[in-house]
Amino acid sequence: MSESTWQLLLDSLWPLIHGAITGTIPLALASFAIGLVLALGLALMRLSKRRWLSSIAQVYISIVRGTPLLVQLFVIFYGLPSLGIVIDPWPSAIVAFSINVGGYAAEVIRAAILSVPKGQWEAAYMIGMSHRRALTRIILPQAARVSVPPLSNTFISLVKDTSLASLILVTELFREAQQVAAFSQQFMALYLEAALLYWVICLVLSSGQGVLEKRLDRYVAH
Amino acid sequence: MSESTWQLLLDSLWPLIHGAITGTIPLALASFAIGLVLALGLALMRLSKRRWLSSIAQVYISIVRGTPLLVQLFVIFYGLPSLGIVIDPWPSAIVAFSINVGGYAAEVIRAAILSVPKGQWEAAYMIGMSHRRALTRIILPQAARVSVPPLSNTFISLVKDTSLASLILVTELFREAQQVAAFSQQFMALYLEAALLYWVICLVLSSGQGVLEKRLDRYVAH
Amino acid sequence: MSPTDQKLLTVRGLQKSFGDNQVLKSIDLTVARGEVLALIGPSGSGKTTVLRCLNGLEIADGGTIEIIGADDATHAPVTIDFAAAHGSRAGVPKKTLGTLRDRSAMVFQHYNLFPHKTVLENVMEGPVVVQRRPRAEVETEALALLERVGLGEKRDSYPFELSGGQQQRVGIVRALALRPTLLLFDEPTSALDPELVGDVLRLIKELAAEGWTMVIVTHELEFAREVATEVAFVDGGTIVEHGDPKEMLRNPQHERTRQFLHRLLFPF
Amino acid sequence: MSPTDQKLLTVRGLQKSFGDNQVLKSIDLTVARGEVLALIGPSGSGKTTVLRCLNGLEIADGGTIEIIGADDATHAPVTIDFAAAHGSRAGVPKKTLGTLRDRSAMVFQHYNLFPHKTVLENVMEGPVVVQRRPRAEVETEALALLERVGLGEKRDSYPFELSGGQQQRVGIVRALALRPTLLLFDEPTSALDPELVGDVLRLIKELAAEGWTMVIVTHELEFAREVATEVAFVDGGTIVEHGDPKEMLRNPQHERTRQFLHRLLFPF
Amino acid sequence: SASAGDSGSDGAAAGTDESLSSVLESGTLTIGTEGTYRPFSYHADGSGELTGYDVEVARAVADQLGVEAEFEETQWDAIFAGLEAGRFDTIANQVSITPERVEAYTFSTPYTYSTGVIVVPEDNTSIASFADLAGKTTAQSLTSNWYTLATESGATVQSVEGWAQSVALVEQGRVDATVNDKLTYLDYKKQTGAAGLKIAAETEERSESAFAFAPEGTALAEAVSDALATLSEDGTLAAISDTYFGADVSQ
Ligand SMILES: Nc1ncnc2c1ncn2[C@@H]1O[C@H](COP(=O)(O)OP(=O)(O)OP(=O)(O)O)[C@@H](O)[C@H]1O
Ligand SMILES: Nc1ncnc2c1ncn2[C@@H]1O[C@H](COP(=O)(O)OP(=O)(O)OP(=O)(O)O)[C@@H](O)[C@H]1O
Ligand SMILES: [Mg+2]
Ligand SMILES: [Mg+2]
Repeated sequence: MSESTWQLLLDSLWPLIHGAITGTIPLALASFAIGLVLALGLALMRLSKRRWLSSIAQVYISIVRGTPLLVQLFVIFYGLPSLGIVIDPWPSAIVAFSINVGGYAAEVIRAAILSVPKGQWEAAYMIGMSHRRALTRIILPQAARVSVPPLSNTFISLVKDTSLASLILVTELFREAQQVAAFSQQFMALYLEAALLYWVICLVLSSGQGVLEKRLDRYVAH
Repeated sequence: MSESTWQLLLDSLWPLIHGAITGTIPLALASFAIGLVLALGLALMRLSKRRWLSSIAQVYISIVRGTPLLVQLFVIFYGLPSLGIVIDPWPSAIVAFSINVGGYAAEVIRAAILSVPKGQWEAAYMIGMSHRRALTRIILPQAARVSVPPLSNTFISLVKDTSLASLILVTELFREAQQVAAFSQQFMALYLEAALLYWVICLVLSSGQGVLEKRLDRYVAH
Repeated sequence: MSPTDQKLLTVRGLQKSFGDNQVLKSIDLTVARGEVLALIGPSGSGKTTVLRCLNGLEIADGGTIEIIGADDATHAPVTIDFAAAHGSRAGVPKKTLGTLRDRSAMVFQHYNLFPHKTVLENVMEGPVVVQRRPRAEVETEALALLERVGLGEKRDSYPFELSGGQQQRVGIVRALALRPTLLLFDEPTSALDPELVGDVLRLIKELAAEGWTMVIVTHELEFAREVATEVAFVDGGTIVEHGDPKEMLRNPQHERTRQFLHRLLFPF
Repeated sequence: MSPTDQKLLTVRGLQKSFGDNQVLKSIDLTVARGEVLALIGPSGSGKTTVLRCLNGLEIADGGTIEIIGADDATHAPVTIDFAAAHGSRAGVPKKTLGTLRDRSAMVFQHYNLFPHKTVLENVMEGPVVVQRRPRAEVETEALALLERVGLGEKRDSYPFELSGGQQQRVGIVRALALRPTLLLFDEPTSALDPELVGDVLRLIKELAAEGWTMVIVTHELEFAREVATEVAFVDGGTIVEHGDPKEMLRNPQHERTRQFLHRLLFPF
Repeated sequence: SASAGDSGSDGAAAGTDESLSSVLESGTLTIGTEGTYRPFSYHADGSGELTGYDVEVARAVADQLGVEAEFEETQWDAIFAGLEAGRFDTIANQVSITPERVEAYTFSTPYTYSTGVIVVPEDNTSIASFADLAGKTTAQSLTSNWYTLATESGATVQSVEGWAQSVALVEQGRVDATVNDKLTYLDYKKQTGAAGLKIAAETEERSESAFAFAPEGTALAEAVSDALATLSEDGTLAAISDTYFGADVSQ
């Protein structure tokens, strides 16, 4: 690569990092937090004995997982206004990503709940707990440990997917890269730089996962 | 929706389906097949006792999973030519998606291999098998069953991700939808129609997964 | 036979099916205060299912369970009529089911300790969180119980740090801390290393000597002979034969009982 | 003591550590043709590790294993000197390790049948795929063995369709079909329902009577007394005491052996 | 231009058209633009202020109207969808006036006059006119008027995200040519040297670019046209144009 390209990459580093800090990361964090709450509800619906509740959750999950995120973003941002619902870019992105995370994480949480041995439910009932209390005090804490690795995968996917938010006017890492690319006409170099930053973010997140797992392993190692 | 919109959706149904049949589906199938072979190799490298082999695989997987697929596509299609390697759209797409599937499926296969009880390795060694033979005749067949659900998730993601191939000149479902949308200015309707088609494809694939699981369950149910 | 009202536990005509599989055809049994009933029988005969019905973990399809409280003045007998409930959890009044659970406590074959809680937390969870007794009082009692089974030092350990025998002793303490009227044991030693079996059996024997009322599913015939006040042989969903342990184990009346005992006593 | 060259198996000074944990300090034992050696000892004392070393599943850090073939004319003794191998698999000649594996066959505590293969395929896998013997011949032999253990009808069943006792009998047949010189059993009945233990123990007893040479890790003292020709008590990584079963189980010489036996025989 | 005189008339009093009044009331004119289309709409130094010819013209127009200019950046593919969804009042992104678009949207008077050019590799001799595009492959942005022009000339069109990708494909020899605004090419050449590229042909007709509005946005369109007329007269447009092109493209 030429020297001027190196200079460009260096000059654009701060704008890209700025995009990550003010766009990518808060967007991912907010969507993940909301998505997780949604996912927990959906997972419990899926596990419910009431068929209709379970079916609703199943259809939701199926649609979210069966359609491209890009399309989901467009429907919310460009489609809802035709029904009179106009949402700003940031809320739109958060809604879309939360809905998406909800669908994916719901299956993770459901599987994690199912992976807790049945004997744990029985011991909880035996000491007199209600279903709800058994769930919150006994089952979910154990399911949490099991779901850390798959959920952190979901989170890492989300971080990368936030690049799609550039399509609905949210300024984040990838959008910054596109802007610099358009100005400098060096889009290859800029995209590689963006990729590198995404990679760094994911590496940091993965090591965070390791720490979290170690913390949780204190309680449930064999 | 107005009547003309319905007519448009009807008229565009065939182009979209055509895009799925000639683009989306063969692209997904080819990439998945190649990606799986790659993934198996990477998974075995990851499990190897030779540190350097394991490290190479780990770095590969980390990069693939830590960077947006969009960027990977661009690097292969627009970036490699600056190194004198010019690949046509279709091969480019297949290479990019295979590399991607390789990274994701490698972790799935690795986990599946690790999930086979250690006693199976020992029984295989006991009857005199070599490591390689134990792997192919005893471990992998059992790992296969375990990896069907996560691998079919990988495949479903791939099907949706093929929509990104439209960015490197491959005509598939989403590209067709964009074209019709561009000329009719009916983005919402067309994107929703595309989403519906993706959903249908994913539903069909999921039911295929169920059939496959049932077949494999013949052997390993408890 | 003594009149029913003197019995702590009375089970009449208990039935339970899983799908087409009628596991319990008609189980009748009574246990008086301070008695130890040992249930023996082949694998799959329904022993665990009986215990689970007694602890409200399973809702029977028919029959009745009556259990009286620890102190007759305050704990009136509670009776569940499963025929009326049609085998559905919704059919049993929640309060009645709650009382059944309160009055019985189970020790599981695989301990089923809560892996994310310390030994002390495992023991205190029920009394504090469910029964809402004062934490300080419960802690004193729990520690005393743990001391008694030789695990006072392990109060802050997690279950995975304990041997199987230690885990099972915690399981027993967890059940005792609930102050139940009736203790249920489901093969409490069959998951243990042979050398660790003794610790648990000795503890159960002590509890029996102290007058706890218990129902124990076990394959340890020696233990049943020595500790139980009554043995019942379960097979085909009914109690085929029951009686005094020493008498019955030596001289079973039914052919099926004879066969079963022979297989266990002379395996080769 | 008879000279080494008459023994089928000779183990001298066997050592094995896992990290800092020296599990086997120095194990010496010999087994003559047709003898049955029972290994007893507390949990974690290294009994399984000994068997695994004998089957080449574990590479010892030091000591030697010598095993002679079924027929002295064609099967020369093979000796592995682990000190020379420095505890690494690479240090042991592949062929020597292969011979060790060929001459011994193991029956596992948890059966470890191949779940994706039928009973017959489980038995034939080793002889056909590894030993490359003619399929038809192997099949005839495998079916005869299955008939013999009462499982001829189950030839096309998958393991999950069998009871534990049936699975373990298939495990034994799988080992026999390899035509080993030495049979190794690692607590073959401790994962079984008590009533199913008998079938497996009877089968092992028959094999002993037929003259098979075996090493059996077991907690069934009655069984050891009746079937074994020698008992060895393993503790702390060495063989503390060994001798005639009837003699040693009645009158152990070492305090540790005494304690262990007492715990097993009088648990409460 | 001719429409300038009409704008002050009673046309706006038709009653239902609130496009202008709502802008004046809110005090902001919301403008959709790519932000990645040099030199019309881009970020200074790649990450600084939004700027460019179209952006500055739009700012000047907003000034004239006495409102704040507020920019919404979006992709070209989504830009009309955004307009229709009411996310912005107008588009300032070199929207060429074409018959199809006139049917679907309302336009102001043009503020850019330019030609289209065919850009080919320097050693290409087979393309010398638009007619020569027949049977050739070009790379274009979907929905752009250049896409239409290339198609109508008989070319097979590969659609890409924008100019950068198009020119990369030409340079790599994967397509034969790309058709785009001459101004875009000249800017590219000024910046990178455009080594190995040349213009093979130029359209005879000049294309006209203008602000696009929703169909019912007539009043606002007319007010913007008035503002453009004023800016043209006082030389503001010419000055802006000079900054970006070194020539006046507004006439
Ligand atoms: N939740 C369930 N669903 C379906 N069948 C069940 C269920 N629980 C138990 N069964 C069946 O009921 C029968 C009796 O089971 P149960 O566990 O009570 O036997 P058991 O006497 O305790 O046997 P073991 O000695 O093996 O513990 C078995 O055939 C079992 O398969
Ligand atoms: N692969 C291994 N890695 C580390 N430690 C091991 C491994 N295998 C066994 N050990 C340790 O070696 C010791 C002996 O284990 P081994 O299984 O031989 O005992 P054992 O006598 O068979 O006990 P048990 O009666 O419980 O089966 C134990 O402390 C065990 O934790
Ligand atoms: Mg049971
Ligand atoms: Mg062992």
